[in-house]
Amino acid sequence: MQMNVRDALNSALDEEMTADSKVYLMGEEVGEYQGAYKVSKGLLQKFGPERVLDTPITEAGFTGIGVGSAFYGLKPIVEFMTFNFAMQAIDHIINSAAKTNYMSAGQISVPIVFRGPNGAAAGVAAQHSQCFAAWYGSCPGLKVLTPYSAEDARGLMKAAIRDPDPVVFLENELLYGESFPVSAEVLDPSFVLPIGKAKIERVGSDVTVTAFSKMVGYALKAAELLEKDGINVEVINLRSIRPLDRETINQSVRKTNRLVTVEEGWPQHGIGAEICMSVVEESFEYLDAPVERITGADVPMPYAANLERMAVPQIEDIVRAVKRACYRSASGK
Amino acid sequence: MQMNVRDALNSALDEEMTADSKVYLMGEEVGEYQGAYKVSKGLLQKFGPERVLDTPITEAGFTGIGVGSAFYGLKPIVEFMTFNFAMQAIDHIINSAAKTNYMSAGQISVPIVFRGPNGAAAGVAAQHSQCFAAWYGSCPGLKVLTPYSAEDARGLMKAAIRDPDPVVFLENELLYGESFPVSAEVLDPSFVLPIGKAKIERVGSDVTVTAFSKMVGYALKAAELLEKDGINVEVINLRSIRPLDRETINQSVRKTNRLVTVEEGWPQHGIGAEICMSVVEESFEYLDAPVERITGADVPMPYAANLERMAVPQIEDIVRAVKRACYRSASGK
Amino acid sequence: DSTPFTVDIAVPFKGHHIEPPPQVAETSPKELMSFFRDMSRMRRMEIAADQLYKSKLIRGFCHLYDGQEAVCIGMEAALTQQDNIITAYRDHCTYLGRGGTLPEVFSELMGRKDGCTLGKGGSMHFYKKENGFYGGHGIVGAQVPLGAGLAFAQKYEKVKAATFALYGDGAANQGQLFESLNIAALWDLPAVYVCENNHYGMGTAEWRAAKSPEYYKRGDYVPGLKVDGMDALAVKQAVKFAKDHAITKGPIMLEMDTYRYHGHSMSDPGSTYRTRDEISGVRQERDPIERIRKLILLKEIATVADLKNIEKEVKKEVEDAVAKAKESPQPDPSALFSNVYVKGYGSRAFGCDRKHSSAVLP
Amino acid sequence: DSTPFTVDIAVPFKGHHIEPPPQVAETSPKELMSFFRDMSRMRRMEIAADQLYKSKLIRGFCHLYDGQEAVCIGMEAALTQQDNIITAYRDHCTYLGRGGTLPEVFSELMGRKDGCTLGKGGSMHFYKKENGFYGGHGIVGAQVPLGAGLAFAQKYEKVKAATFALYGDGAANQGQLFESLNIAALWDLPAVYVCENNHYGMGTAEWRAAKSPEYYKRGDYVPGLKVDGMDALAVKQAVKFAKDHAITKGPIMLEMDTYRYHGHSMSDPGSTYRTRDEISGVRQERDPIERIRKLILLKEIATVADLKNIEKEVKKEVEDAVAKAKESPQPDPSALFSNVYVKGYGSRAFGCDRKHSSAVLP
Ligand SMILES: Cc1ncc(C[n+]2csc(CCOP(=O)(O)OP(=O)(O)O)c2C)c(N)n1
Ligand SMILES: Cc1ncc(C[n+]2csc(CCOP(=O)(O)OP(=O)(O)O)c2C)c(N)n1
Ligand SMILES: [Mg+2]
Ligand SMILES: [Mg+2]
Repeated sequence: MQMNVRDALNSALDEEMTADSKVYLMGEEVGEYQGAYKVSKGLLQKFGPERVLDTPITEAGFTGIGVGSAFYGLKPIVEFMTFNFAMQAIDHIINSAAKTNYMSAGQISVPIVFRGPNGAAAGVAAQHSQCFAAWYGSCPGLKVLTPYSAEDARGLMKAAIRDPDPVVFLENELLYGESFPVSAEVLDPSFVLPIGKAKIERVGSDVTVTAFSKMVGYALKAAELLEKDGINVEVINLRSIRPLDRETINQSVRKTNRLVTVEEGWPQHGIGAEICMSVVEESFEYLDAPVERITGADVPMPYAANLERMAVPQIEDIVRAVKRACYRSASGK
Repeated sequence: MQMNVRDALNSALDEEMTADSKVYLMGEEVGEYQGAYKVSKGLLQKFGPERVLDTPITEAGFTGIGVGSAFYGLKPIVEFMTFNFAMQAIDHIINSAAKTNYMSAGQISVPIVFRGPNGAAAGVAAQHSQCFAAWYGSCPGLKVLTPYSAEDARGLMKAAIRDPDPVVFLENELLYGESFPVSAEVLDPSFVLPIGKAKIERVGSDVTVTAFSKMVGYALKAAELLEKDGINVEVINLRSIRPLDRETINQSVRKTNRLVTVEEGWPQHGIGAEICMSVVEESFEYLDAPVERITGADVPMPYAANLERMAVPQIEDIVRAVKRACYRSASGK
Repeated sequence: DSTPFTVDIAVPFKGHHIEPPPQVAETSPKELMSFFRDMSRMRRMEIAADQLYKSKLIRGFCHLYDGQEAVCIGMEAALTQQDNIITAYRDHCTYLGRGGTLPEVFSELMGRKDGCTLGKGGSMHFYKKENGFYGGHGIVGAQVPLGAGLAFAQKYEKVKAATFALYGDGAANQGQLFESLNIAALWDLPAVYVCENNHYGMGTAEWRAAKSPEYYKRGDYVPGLKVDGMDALAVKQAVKFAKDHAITKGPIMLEMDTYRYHGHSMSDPGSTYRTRDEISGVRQERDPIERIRKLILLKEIATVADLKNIEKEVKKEVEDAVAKAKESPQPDPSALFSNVYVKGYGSRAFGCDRKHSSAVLP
Repeated sequence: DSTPFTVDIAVPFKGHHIEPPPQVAETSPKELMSFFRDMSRMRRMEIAADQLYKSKLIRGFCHLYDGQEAVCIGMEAALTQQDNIITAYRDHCTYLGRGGTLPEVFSELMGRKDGCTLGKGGSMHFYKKENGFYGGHGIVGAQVPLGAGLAFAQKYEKVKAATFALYGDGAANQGQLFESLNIAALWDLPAVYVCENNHYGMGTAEWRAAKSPEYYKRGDYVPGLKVDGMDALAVKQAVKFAKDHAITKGPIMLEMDTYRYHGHSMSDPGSTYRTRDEISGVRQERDPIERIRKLILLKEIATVADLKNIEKEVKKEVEDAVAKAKESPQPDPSALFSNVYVKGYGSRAFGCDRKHSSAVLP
């Protein structure tokens, strides 16, 4: 069976709202409009306006309300139309949600999910294209999930809603319509994925490529191309940016001895940098070549199609970096 | 001569406001109260209420006003009482200030300085202790400066105010009262430091330690202790997080072959990770030991003195990490 | 013919903590003819943008202004370019009103080199600083404190002019609006807060987003005025009044009662949350261009045929501009790295694969 | 003796879009005696905190509530612990009012294991969830939407109770307050917005921070009530009224006219932006404890000596609590890594030197 990411998310929301009456959804246009990207389609009709709430365009206000209701014991899902707009509410995500369980020594937990599209879409320019994975991923108290496939979307969303801590759930607009094969197990209402575990999407022996969200697909395509050149790529879908599955990454690199990281966000202080550091910390002696990183270009996102294409990673960038990592011999180090 | 960091900042503000009538200062308590930490002492009296403006406690509002006035051509200095509160205004710092020159293809530049204490103070707990160097440092369009000494504070503040782009200027409350020797050159009104250049605070041959802000002092003290153990440490004061002076760092590591990074912020996606990645990218073959990082603990800041001490880097942490980096032989790699 | 005459304003102004201006506007045959031509050009431009979007020459978001033209035109009639305007993402017509050209608009929309930001900003980010237009902002509400900041700068520089910050009915609930209004009022800034109430924020009707959708009163302690935003002359009269108030007394809020014909942006058909009758009712009874056409005919300033001719002319202008824009090349790849900073100090900006693409920033 | 009787409230309530409640409060000898005892205890506690701070046993920020006790006490008299309270950093007395104990307060202030958050939160972050106290927040304004969220949850769970969100006159200008109020009003949330107007936000007098310092009117379209916040019975009456309003009709705003005797926090002498005369004037004429003392004596509920005795008793209580707290050990080092998450999934949290210190999070 095939399922697209939108339906995967929608079904996960539906099932968890069915299973737990404390779960509710709020955000701009999530109700009557059925979601700006239709992720919440049908939920208002099914669960009613007490549990699917259209909000005004006031992110700080409604995010604070969501967090406050989680203090009380509800399990809100707060949709940001995109994560760019969550910057208006980031103080509540960090200071009110992430830190409260710690500050209160466990007295007040904050079971909340912040979700919405993150990073670049197509042609939406600088203010609508930022990737926030690294920012949120730096904050203790938050969990940060980045689904790629329909399986990821379903399993991680269900895990996020059930999780007792604040979860930042970073979707990707360009993946909503993408379809993936799903097993019966994945479709079962009991299906859930573990938080903090990466998935080896493709087993390989020559080089490890880490990616998350949309870039997993690019990495897999690059791996296919590289196969023809005789390079056998292991692709790791990170799934969880925080906790980061350092173990899976390091194990893979200890096997392949080479690492290329891929992300759409800006490079400085990014996911690639952290993964490189982690491998240097834990597996330095296994590295046969410098770690390579592919990232979004270090510029605000331009609108023009040709510039935009240069500003987001392409399959050819991954191919080139992998080749650099592989053709460099261990002794050349 | 000795000068403390507070006076260094104050004199820099004073001189640049004297030199350029477009420069003005706004923020909470900067005027009549003379600054929450007295950095703006005397400026209201000297420049009057048109150029030193007390604002209500509405960071989003006054930051937006500051940025708008910079669009027009003024040169605002926006003080945040601490950078924790700037999260309420971060959308303006990123979306309105950092991206506008790019989005407008150079039509609208944004000559503004955002300044205030960043990171941990003493005993102020989780909501008042966050380091934002990595977040802001990840954003193209921003420059991010982190002074350590009085010389840094004066030279970088004057550079920031004269700079035509948005500058995030991260001070440290615990350094305000610290005194440093300053030369006549530093005290001259024409003194200015280059943006994007690190300073080698201490020349050494065995290991490179990078640090910024308060941690430079710790690194220097650790270096003294290590000297006794026969380890000759080179200490780099980063000064500028963005642009990051990759050249100086890599040159140093190519000489010492060992690297320890120090920062007060959280580890994941931090400054240390970026520096490690940069050295792996550019100087991999020179590294004789894994890069070590000392960071703030990966937890929200606790209040209790003993826990807080464990949550911020101590000199002994640096000493320990340096020893690990040095006692590990190149062949053990 | 610029002989002035007066026209009664049909819909009464409503004041909040202020005496509304006289219910009459001064105009001239010349002005009315320019209103007609300029609004017709805007209307055509937006329709052309719709078509270009549908043929996939415009990407991403694209928010059209047709229906709301009188706000822009009436405002420009009362202002000079010393006054500043700042608005949200629905900015094509505002740009034109401030002296931008059709080829720049279409080139930008298609991401071409001759666009108003060389293709870098796209639909939502138009600017014309030299004529006092400061964008073109994508984050709902953000332009409002930015506008107050422009007003601050005018006051600081002792320029006797005002800033008009435009925002929608959806944006009207944003906290930063209230924060900046308080400051503007404390500091007597020459800031005019202009709510373009087109009655929907995306798919949300005003009353579902605001407990009090009387936007001209939402400044609370700041005076406000409700204006028929479909009547360019009413807008002109109100804006003149507001500018004067702002310069002499400080901030004031205008609510422009207006309507957008198109959906919110191109992915919104614009018909799920409102009836087709509602839309056609506004078109028939309140259309800002038709109102001016009627007035011109009534006053016998021009004939039906003259006006049809003008419409043909602007149609041609628009077609030519589209054709010209289509010829415009994509921006040079080097533009990827330009304008990140004004001053880059020789630092390096990196492409996606930094070992393959990077640039030194001068 | 809990025989009820009524007392006239001296300072008239002022209503905004609402008819104020009767200018009279019901009380009893027992209640007045408990008011006296509880407020005296709070006063002593804050003075002791001041001393502990000066002897460097308390670090960082420490915001004292003396002067404002009547707000807390009067509020508690009208509420149950099904009602929620949330406030800012000036939270010691609120915690006590919600059933916290003195040793917990002092232990927390000194960062000890027996503190209300085991020493992790410190002065600004007290909580007592089981009694409906949700903190203790350090970011100005943030507690207000959080409070609206608590009210949302009460309504969602069909609990017939209200949430009281307290904020200062400085915080009253925060945009998130207006954003959340609009939502609270749209959704009829049982939220009471309580502005504790102590007339200064740090060193800034109310009128320098707010164009309109009539805080009970700042809800604009939401009703409001101004209350003498130095009179516990006025507060009680107003809170009763507001709770009922909130549960049946939705949000309402209370302005409590009050005063803080201490500086803003310990680094502020509190005397540069206001005169000593102003402070001593309030102490002499409006002190909330003295008001209750007078009433008790007037009604002959107790004698001067009885009251002095109570003051001695609470002084002793406070001293004992301080002594006890001083004995409390520092938290266990393992607390560094606890409570980062409820569920850590076996992930690892790192100390400053990760190769030296880290923990597996269960
Ligand atoms: C802070 C923020 N939240 C959400 C959005 C997404 N968004 C863009 S326009 C819009 C509706 C705005 O409506 P309104 O203010 O009435 O202006 P109009 O589009 O009607 O001109 C929304 C929700 C955004 N751009 N910024
Ligand atoms: C968003 C934010 N900005 C600034 C501060 C620093 N600060 C803490 S308390 C305070 C004054 C608040 O005054 P008010 O709201 O009147 O409350 P009061 O202290 O008088 O009880 C300020 C500016 C903060 N904590 N949060
Ligand atoms: Mg609208
Ligand atoms: Mg106050």
